[in-house]
Amino acid sequence: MKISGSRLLDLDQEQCYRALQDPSVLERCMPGCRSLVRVGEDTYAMKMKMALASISGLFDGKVRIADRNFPHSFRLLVEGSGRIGFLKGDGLLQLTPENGGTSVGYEGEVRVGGTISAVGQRLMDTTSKMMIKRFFDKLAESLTPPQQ
Amino acid sequence: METTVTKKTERLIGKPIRRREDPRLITGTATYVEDIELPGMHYAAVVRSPHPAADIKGIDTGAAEQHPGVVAVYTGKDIDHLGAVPCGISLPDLRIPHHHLLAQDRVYYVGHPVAVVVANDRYIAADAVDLVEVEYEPTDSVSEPEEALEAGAPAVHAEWPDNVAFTHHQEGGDIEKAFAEADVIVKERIVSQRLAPSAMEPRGTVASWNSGDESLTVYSSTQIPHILRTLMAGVLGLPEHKLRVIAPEVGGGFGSKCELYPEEALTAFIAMKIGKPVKWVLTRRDEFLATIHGRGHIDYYELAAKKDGTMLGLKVKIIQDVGSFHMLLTPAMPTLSVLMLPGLYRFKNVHADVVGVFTHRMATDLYRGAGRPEATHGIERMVEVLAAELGMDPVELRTKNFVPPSDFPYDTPMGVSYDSGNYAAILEKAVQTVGYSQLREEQQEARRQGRLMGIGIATYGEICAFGPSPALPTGGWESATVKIEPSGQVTVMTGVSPHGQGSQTTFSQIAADELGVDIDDIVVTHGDTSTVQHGVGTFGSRNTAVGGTALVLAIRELKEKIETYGAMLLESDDVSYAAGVCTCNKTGKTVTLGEIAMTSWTGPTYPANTQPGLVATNYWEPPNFAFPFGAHIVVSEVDRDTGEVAIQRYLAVDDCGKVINPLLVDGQVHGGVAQGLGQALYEQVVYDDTGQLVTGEYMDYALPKAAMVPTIETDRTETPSPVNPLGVKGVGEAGTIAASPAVVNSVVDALSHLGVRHIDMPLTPEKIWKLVQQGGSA
Amino acid sequence: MKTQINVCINGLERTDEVEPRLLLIHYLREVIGLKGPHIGCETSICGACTVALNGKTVKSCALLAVQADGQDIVTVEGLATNGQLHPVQEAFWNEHGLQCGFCTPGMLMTTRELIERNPEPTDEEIRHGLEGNLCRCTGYQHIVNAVKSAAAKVGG
Amino acid sequence: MIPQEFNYSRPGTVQEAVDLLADGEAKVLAGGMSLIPLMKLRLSAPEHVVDLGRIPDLSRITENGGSLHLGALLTHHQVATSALVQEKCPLIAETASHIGDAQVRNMGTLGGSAAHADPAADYPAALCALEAKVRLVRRDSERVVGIGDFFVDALTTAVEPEEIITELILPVEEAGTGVSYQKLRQPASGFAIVGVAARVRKDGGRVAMARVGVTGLAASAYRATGVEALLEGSEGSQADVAAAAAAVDEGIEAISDLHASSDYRRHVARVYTARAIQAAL
Repeated sequence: MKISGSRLLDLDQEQCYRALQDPSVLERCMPGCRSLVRVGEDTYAMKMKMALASISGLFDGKVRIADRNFPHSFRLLVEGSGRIGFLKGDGLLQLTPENGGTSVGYEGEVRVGGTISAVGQRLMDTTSKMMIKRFFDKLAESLTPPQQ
Repeated sequence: METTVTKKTERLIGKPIRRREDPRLITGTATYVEDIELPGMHYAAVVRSPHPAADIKGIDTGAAEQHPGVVAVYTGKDIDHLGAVPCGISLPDLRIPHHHLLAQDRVYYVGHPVAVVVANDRYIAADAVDLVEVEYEPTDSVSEPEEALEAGAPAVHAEWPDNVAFTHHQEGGDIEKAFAEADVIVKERIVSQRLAPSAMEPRGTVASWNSGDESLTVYSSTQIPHILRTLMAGVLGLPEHKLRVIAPEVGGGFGSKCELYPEEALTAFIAMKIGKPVKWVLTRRDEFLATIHGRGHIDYYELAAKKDGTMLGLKVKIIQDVGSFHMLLTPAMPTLSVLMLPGLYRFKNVHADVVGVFTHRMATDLYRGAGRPEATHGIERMVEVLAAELGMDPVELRTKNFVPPSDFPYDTPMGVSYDSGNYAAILEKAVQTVGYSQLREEQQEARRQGRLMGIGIATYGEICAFGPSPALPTGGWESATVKIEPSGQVTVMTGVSPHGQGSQTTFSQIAADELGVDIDDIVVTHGDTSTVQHGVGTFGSRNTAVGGTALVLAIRELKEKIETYGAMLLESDDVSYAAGVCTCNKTGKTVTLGEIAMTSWTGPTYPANTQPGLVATNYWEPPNFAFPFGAHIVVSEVDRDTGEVAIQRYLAVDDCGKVINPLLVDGQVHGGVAQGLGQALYEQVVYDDTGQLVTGEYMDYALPKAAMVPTIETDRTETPSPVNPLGVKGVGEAGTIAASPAVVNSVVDALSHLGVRHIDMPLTPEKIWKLVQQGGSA
Repeated sequence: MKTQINVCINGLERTDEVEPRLLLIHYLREVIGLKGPHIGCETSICGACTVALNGKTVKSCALLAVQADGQDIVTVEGLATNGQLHPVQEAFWNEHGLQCGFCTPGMLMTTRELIERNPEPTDEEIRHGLEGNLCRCTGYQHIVNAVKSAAAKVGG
Repeated sequence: MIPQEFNYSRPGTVQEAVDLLADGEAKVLAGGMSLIPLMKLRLSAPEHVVDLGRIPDLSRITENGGSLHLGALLTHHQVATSALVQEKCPLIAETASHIGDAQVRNMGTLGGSAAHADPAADYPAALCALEAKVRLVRRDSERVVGIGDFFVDALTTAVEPEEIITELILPVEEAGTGVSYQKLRQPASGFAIVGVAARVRKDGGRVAMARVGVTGLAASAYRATGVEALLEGSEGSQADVAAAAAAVDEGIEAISDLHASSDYRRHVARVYTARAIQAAL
């Protein structure tokens, strides 16, 4: 399944680039991420609990950052597998300055297999969009100091 | 002497009597595989691959094995000494990959069995499946057959990088000449999508090992108990006479239970290993993943004709999506299509090329119609395309090209011989019944109002009543044993293995008439290899035509013996048997069948050169297939705004030869039509572009519900088959074969004035809406 | 942790200790031994498992046995009384409303409720009323005929 | 297909129920029509299930000050067939009769369906058109949430883990209001590919009130306020309806799945919106 979109963040391009690759930021913002541990150059082991109301599942996986082109673009590869199936995401993130902030464009592909794919097909499109939205919401929230 | 046989005069053949199977089925007392409970029963559950293609790097069964209640976990290495899942077809270039019961170092489709867990409770077995850790390294996969044929596509089996599973070529006449002489050539790419057979009872097996006499009893939801026994004995390396296979009540099959599945043999293997009875029943999700799919054709048609509509030649290229492994009859599906490519038409020149293609999907194999629906869909669509091209009425075009009644038996260019028929007459009957010319007027009026009304016609000819034996790897005969018990009651054992067809009823009707006894004095049994003589089974619309004939011939043989005994008891050399009574033609003295039967078993004396007992077995080998035919007409209306299709009328006029029980024949037609209509409008097995099965439950695979099927009107003509003494042909698959082109033709007809010539199935509202949009209609 | 349940099944009182996760269909089939209700899917689409719970049809594979505690259950085995087939059973038999029979127990239970709620259903009402029961064999035509015939018999 | 093990509680009162939920770890079971299939597929594996099925207070239907209060545990069948509901709030009764099938309607509940918030469920369209309010109760407090704040996203609502829905509060329909729920069914599941609920009242030849709720098109059900605004004040002619219906997908990110693309869904939403409004007028 192809995924694409963009999101405007209230940070300059370089800050944004660093934040998106900061494991502690990713750990906080990736929906369901329970832990992210560095296991190698640009590679992190991840434990996550995907939870969507009644639907939930534990996944063990990996996050990898590749094709760095500071501060313009990089590739984020996520994969996880658990009892209810597996998921694999491969996306190119492109950062461009816009209106004093940064527009983060993403384009990539998500592959899902196992039970979630066989019985949850009709929810896949909606839920992947929702997960991405949650990620950016969390990111925006965690990067913007609360207004007084 | 007391007798239980009453004199019977009423003939039952041709009567709509209600089924003898039903009392157990309507009271919940029938026994399906899942209902079998044996002391000490254990439960097996299968771990399946979530990947379409991956190397197995390791399997950790430790946690599962230690789970309380789990007795064993088996993986590929535990069964690599066992035989492969068999393919029974031979073709010159057939490539058969070794199909292990469990994956070895690679998986080849989503759902591929990787391990099996065994526990003393089904809930624990389900838990333990989740505890088996399999490490996969996914590799590239290919799921569309045409992509698999492209250079550089991932190889499903490394040894055959072109992904070609087999090729087949067949031709008759002179195709080049036909195309050279043609005024018009129409071409179309026609897809028959993958379908899930979807018997309501999921597959299942119970196996029980007796270590004392080293014998195995296997209950399986199968259409072919005897063949299953031979195959399973081979896979397990067990002497065949130590294996008893029982097909208990079977909840539908439609071809999908005409296999040896890996799980069936695994269940048996486990029962032998652990020395306890083992039950394994598929879930519906597993059923979608790991029961064979039907169809899976991409066909390229070219039809050559004269301006006046005379059809000259037909060229077809068939691409069959095989899946990753062959099952029992997989390669025969497209070759069966080839036999019926000409339909009911007098083509002299036909040319067919088949390529079977490996893909990373579950195997395809026989599903109701098996190869014939694809062929019929193709030719009946092409006739419509030609009619549109020539501006001819499709009824007229068909009638012009039908094989005429005077030409039977008719040898087709595909090398088969149509047994009997009157094709023009059945289409005429359908056209009259439905009021065709008036419907065309209504259609004109509808179009004036901006409504999209369509009239779809499909005629079909079907090859069924399988054998004869050269056509089948199993033998194409069928068997029957008839035994008159000492009390005069009749036991019939048939080698067919019905699972919803109602053969206990039709065979009782046949036996009652042939023997002249009351139907209540007849019991028909089947499906147990230790009590029933060897048999072939139920598929290819063969029960009545082949099994019923074996029954008739066994009874006829028995009647001679009855008369021999009658002659002895009546002390006459001139007796005749009829209606349950043997009569001396000189004195008029009589003796009943009951008295004869008792004497035959208990003596004290027997006729000279005659063995005790009234029992006869017949194995009947048919000399030819039978060829039922028919004409179905559908009236539909398309919602211009949304593309939804409403079927307003469905008329099925079929000729299945002599009818034994019209109630059951109608039932077969209705059920068949619903399945063909399901293919036309709703059903499709979908693998996404990463090889994942995304129609994995009834939430996404649309099996027709009552409100999605129209009222089905039926009518008949009756042209006896000369192939068998009953004159019957077969009706199990007819409806399915006719329905998909009839429905699609009606919808294409509704849109024809917008320039639409063909739509691939299923006709989803979205697909149709898009066509309406593109048609630029006002 | 097992839970005690008390149920009345086809007129007989039962008390059993069950795991909370035990599905009602497995309770009926494996604890009680009533094999009439069948399992055809797991997403409550097919309806082969249909039984009546306090007089209302439910899909027993989408219910926990503990949910049935204190309630009255009727399965296909409880339809006939004193050896006399229920009119719905009789109608399915007469009209050839079944072939392989696997969906039939559920069909019968749904039909019984359908004609109780609507004694004179039209074809369309019947087809909509049977939406929760899949049949792969009959094409539904004879089932519709059977429901009509049963309705006429019960009503008349 | 078998659920994982869990602990089970069956409270007899709302208070007992919310006490059990106070730690936020338990999952509420109402009719189970959504939850149990998910548990069988092991897509849901709660450790503690709190079954609300025996709380009599949750199955009441009361009329109070121009509102109809429907207990969360009312089954779809009860909602569809209650004479009071049919008279006072016919849209919810009509919608209930379109849900699932007879057996599912006998067991599935209003509150359960609302809480599950399936993007293709039928009720949410009607609840949006009715501007329903949802009463949420937790151990020490309760709140009433408007439907606009209730449906948050696909399968996501404002209900917190420690809360239960006790009732839905719907307006008693004013005389002269016409209602209709129209859906294009997904043939396999019976869910809506798109479903549209409409309430329309005319006064003096003009549309005085129009409410339109849509399900299936977006990640969660919504009120098509653009349609409403165009319709209100118009004469409600066929052209008015068509023009208004065309606004149904404005600003909406349409779902795409196996059964329908987002383009087709948008188109069908416009067609069915017009049909629902026409039927209601």
